[in-house]
Amino acid sequence: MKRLNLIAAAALTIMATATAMPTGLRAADTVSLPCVCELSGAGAVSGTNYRDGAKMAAEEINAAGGILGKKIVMTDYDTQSDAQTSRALVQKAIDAEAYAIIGTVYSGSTIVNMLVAQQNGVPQFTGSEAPNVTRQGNPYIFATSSSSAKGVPGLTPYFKDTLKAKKIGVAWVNNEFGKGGHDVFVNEMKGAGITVVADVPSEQGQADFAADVSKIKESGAEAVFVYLNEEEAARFLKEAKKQGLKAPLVGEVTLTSQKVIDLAGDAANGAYAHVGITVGANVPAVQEFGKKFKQKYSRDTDHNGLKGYIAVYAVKYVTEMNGSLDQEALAKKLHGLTLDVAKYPGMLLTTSWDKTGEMSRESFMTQVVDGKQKVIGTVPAN
Amino acid sequence: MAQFLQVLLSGLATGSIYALAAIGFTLLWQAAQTVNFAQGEFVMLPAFFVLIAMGLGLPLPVALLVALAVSVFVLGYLFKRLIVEPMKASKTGGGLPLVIATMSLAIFLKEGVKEFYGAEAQPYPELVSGGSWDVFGAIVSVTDIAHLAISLGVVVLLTLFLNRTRTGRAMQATAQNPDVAKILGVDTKRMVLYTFLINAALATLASFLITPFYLAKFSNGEYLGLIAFIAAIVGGFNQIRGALAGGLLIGVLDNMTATYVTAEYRAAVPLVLLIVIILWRPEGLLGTSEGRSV
Amino acid sequence: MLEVKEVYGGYGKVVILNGVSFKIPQASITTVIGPNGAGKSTVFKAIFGLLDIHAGQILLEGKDVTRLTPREMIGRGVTYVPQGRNLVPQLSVYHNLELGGITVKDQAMVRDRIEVVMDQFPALRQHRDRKAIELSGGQQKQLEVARALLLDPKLILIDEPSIGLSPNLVQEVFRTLMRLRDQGVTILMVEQNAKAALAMSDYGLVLELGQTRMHDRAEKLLADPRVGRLFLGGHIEEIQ
Amino acid sequence: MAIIPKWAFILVGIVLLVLAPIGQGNYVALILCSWLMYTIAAMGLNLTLGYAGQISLAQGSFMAIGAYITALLTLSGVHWLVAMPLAVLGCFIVGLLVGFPALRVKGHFLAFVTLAFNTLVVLVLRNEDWLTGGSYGKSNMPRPDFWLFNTGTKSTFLSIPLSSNQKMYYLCLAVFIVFALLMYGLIRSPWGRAFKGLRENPIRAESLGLDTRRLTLLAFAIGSAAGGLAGALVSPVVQYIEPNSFALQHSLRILLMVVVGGSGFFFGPMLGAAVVILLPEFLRFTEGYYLIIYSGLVIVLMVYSPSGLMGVGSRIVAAVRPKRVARTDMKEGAQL
Repeated sequence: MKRLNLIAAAALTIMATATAMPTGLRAADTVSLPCVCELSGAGAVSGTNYRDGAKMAAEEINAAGGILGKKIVMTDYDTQSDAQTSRALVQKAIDAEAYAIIGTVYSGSTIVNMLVAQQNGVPQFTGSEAPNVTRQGNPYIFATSSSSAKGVPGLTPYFKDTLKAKKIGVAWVNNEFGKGGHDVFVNEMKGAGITVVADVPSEQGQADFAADVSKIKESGAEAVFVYLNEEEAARFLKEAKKQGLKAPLVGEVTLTSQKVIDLAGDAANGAYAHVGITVGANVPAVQEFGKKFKQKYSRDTDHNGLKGYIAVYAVKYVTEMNGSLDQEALAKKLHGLTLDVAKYPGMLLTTSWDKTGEMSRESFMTQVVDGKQKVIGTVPAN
Repeated sequence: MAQFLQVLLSGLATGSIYALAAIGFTLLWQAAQTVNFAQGEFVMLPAFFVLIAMGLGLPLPVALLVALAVSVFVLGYLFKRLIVEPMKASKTGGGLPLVIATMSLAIFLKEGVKEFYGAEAQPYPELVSGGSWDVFGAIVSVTDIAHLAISLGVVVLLTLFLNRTRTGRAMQATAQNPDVAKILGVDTKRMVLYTFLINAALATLASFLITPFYLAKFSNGEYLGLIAFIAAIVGGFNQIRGALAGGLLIGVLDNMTATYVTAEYRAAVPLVLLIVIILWRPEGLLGTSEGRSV
Repeated sequence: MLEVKEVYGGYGKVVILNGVSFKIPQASITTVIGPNGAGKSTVFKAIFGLLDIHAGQILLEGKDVTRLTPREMIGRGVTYVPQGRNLVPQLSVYHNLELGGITVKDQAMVRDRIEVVMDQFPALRQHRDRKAIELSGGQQKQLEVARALLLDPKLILIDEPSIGLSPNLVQEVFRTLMRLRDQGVTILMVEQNAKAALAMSDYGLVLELGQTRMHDRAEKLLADPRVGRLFLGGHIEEIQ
Repeated sequence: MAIIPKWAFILVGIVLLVLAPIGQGNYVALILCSWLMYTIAAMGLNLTLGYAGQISLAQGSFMAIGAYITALLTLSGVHWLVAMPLAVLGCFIVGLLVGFPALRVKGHFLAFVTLAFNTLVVLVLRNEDWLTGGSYGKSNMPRPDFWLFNTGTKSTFLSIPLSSNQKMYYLCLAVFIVFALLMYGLIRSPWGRAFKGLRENPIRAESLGLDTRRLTLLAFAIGSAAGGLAGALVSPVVQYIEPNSFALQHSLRILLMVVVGGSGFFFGPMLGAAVVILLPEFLRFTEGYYLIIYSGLVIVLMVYSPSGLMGVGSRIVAAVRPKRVARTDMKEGAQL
């Protein structure tokens, strides 16, 4: 038996060595834009949309001649929604000569793997919206949508001037995504002189929102900020309807998304949300994108599809501005750059990046009316 | 007061569904010493059978029946026949390896649903819908009451079946003293099979009741499985009413904690309860130390 | 009445019985004795269909019953009371008795038989609705024997009935068995308390290493010094 | 087979392990690091499970405790060589505290208590932001500098370029070899034999005058300390830790490694960790299906060979040498 042990140990050492086969070298006439995304696990929906949006852009660009005449090669790396795996995969993608990294969407993953991209000087286009991603002073990270640090302040005038709320409740999911939004929001409210009377964290995947809604109801909040993932948002809306919560429910990005409307049914009617970019926006280019996406993948996308799409176009435009496949130049050029949609149609909306890689563009206030997301106002870029 | 009542009633309604999953868990433990770590997935899966059946154009009641039949076959018969039985037959397979096999089964079912149906949460039709009542300021929906009634009704029926019928008593004999059951001529294999089928049916019912709130999603089983497990141990691993009490207790306690104590640590409460029970009263609140012990 | 011919058997590949043979007549009590591991309980399991029989034959009233299942053996009028706890602890006395008739379709008959059996064991009638676990040790053993009698068997296989019982209760159990024999029931018993058991038996059977060593009238075995030395532990003390 | 002495196998194994990352990319080095780290954690669990017969579902949380202690200390400037033993000691003590009450009750209760403990640890790590950084976790832990061998930077050795990741691999390898030797010594010691006796026959062990509860507790605490050691490596290798990386599913994953490898076999965890960490690499081409295939394979393995891959190996050996057929089914039959 002991001998067997040893043989097994030796065999698997060989196996381990064999795993370590060198990965193929990049052919010089292509541009590698690996997509490191959540293709399985809890983040699979967001990650898959992000990837498919990016894929669609890559195919369009390749059909039109590629980047500087070179075709884009996009390889998938599935992080399984796990931070440590994502770190290893970003490393793997960089070992395989990535020009830029597309992904990841989970903030928890991006925080980890962006260090690797930074160490190797590879620009990275993340789908994450947690504000601390762009606050690390990492010159290689670029957001593809406004983080909650930009999005949430966009809501402040709405609460203050439109709803005229003095007391407010906040329901948020207690993970790095929710906590980021929550912290920004509470800070903003303090600045605006609005009291947060109910501060209710919930677990990711929580099913029973009876206690959460009841606490907000009891607190006498005049409006509620709902910062939850889609399923939880839908459950919250259902419970709010059941308990007859009258205060307006206002969210950031997710609350009026089609998914939440599908899941919550009529309970979603009347909910408000500030969205960075939405297929429902009254912008022909964006609506056109939504149609193309549906045609290609026979399903609707959320905003993550748009984010992946513009990430790849941004790489193309800026690289061609620089005239060479220079990673450092790409990163440098992006800081403080504005891509005007008139000149760069692939961006769908005029988009700018600041010195931290945070992005900014026109955004929208939406409301669910009769089971449809309706744009009720535009919030200018800040 | 209104808030207390609200939270209490909501907790009972949710807890009653936990109880269904916990009872199945307890039954399997008693009859086949199987700690089923895939119990949560057993609750997750039937909802997708309903969605598939409805996707084929069947009306809801028919789809429910089809899903029930398929679940009982797959999660009851096939589970026993293909996994538990061969492992029980081998010398070392009954303990830890079976635990590992059910854990792997949980991943298998979860990932299978994700790949073949989709990763996104799906809307799911309500079994019972209707208005709501105002009870001393608390809003109670007809659905909540129906859940509570259905769960309690099933528990009563199940208890009656086990105590008042010969087959039920033969099942008890098989669980409590299988060797004797065998020499008395009880068809123990069949009784164990019945237990697996009942477990699958209970999980399916829990699935029908809870999915309208949970929404159908491949990952639903993770939390449910853990709760069923905790409810079963807290209530008493060898008692049906123990599992019922455990489920209700956790449903209520979860909401009460979130409302009055701490929302950050709400998930900790069932776990702390679990540890306290194990150290203080390992047979569970309503469990008996006689018969099979854990 | 029962004939065991050259039976070899065990669990899977492990052989425990190495050609056991014996014959017992109707309406008799036979006690099986032998050292630990001799295969005493195993013989019972072989007869009752709980063992892999590799070779040999078991005849009941001249008919081949080798490799029948427990259920079928019950159908042929054989019951088995194994060693140790044989009750369903959480069921009532009545329901434990009823389980003795689980193989029978005719419920009315089972109910009648329960009444008959309870007449023989008045203590059980008294505790009819209590859980089996709540009975005293002696009452539990009575319940087991009573349940074995439920279907009016021809042959009872009873393993170590005296374990855990006080001497008075042992005598009571033995008296019950003798009464049954007088009613025409055949009894095959394994008993650690060999001396007392042989004293009330008609025949004795000595097993060793899965084979029959001796088979004779009980009083002859009791008188045999070899048996005394080997198995009737009490003798050693007497010698000392 | 008997001609080759067993130290030769070990030597060949070590040489292969030393050569493994050379000429490979950073990714491979990282994967190999995580293989060794998980092997250490799994070997610790193997002591609790395979030798003392107790199921623990908290190995992930001990990795967490080890990783957080190391992270907090190294971030505040303490050298890794000091932080690591403190992390190990910390886990040993916590292991004693958790195991002591849980082992008072028999059966699977340690499994249930550790299951709850694991989730509680994750909750505390997430909610106590002031210490642990909450759900943002801790990042940028320094890689240790051993003066002549600074794992934080690139350098060349005998004209072989070594990246920081490759150096971390050698650190992991060194820790692993020392750890394996200590474990081997422990299992060979009277204590180790007592552990084995405990698993095979607790009643007999007790009758021989062994204090079974104390031994089990000790096995559990040592196993937990090994989890802490693995955590002490995670901190500088991954340079980012957050509560969810140590959730219950990771404990289950470690348990899976032990059982798939074959619990109670000394090298089982190494094989099990290889299967859990490396197999997904081989199955990557199956894309989303690999978890399905993988979990399906584990089920089949458990049904076919409950004693894991090592058990499959011994079955093959048994088939080649039929006289070694074990007396199967005896135990089960004897219960009737």
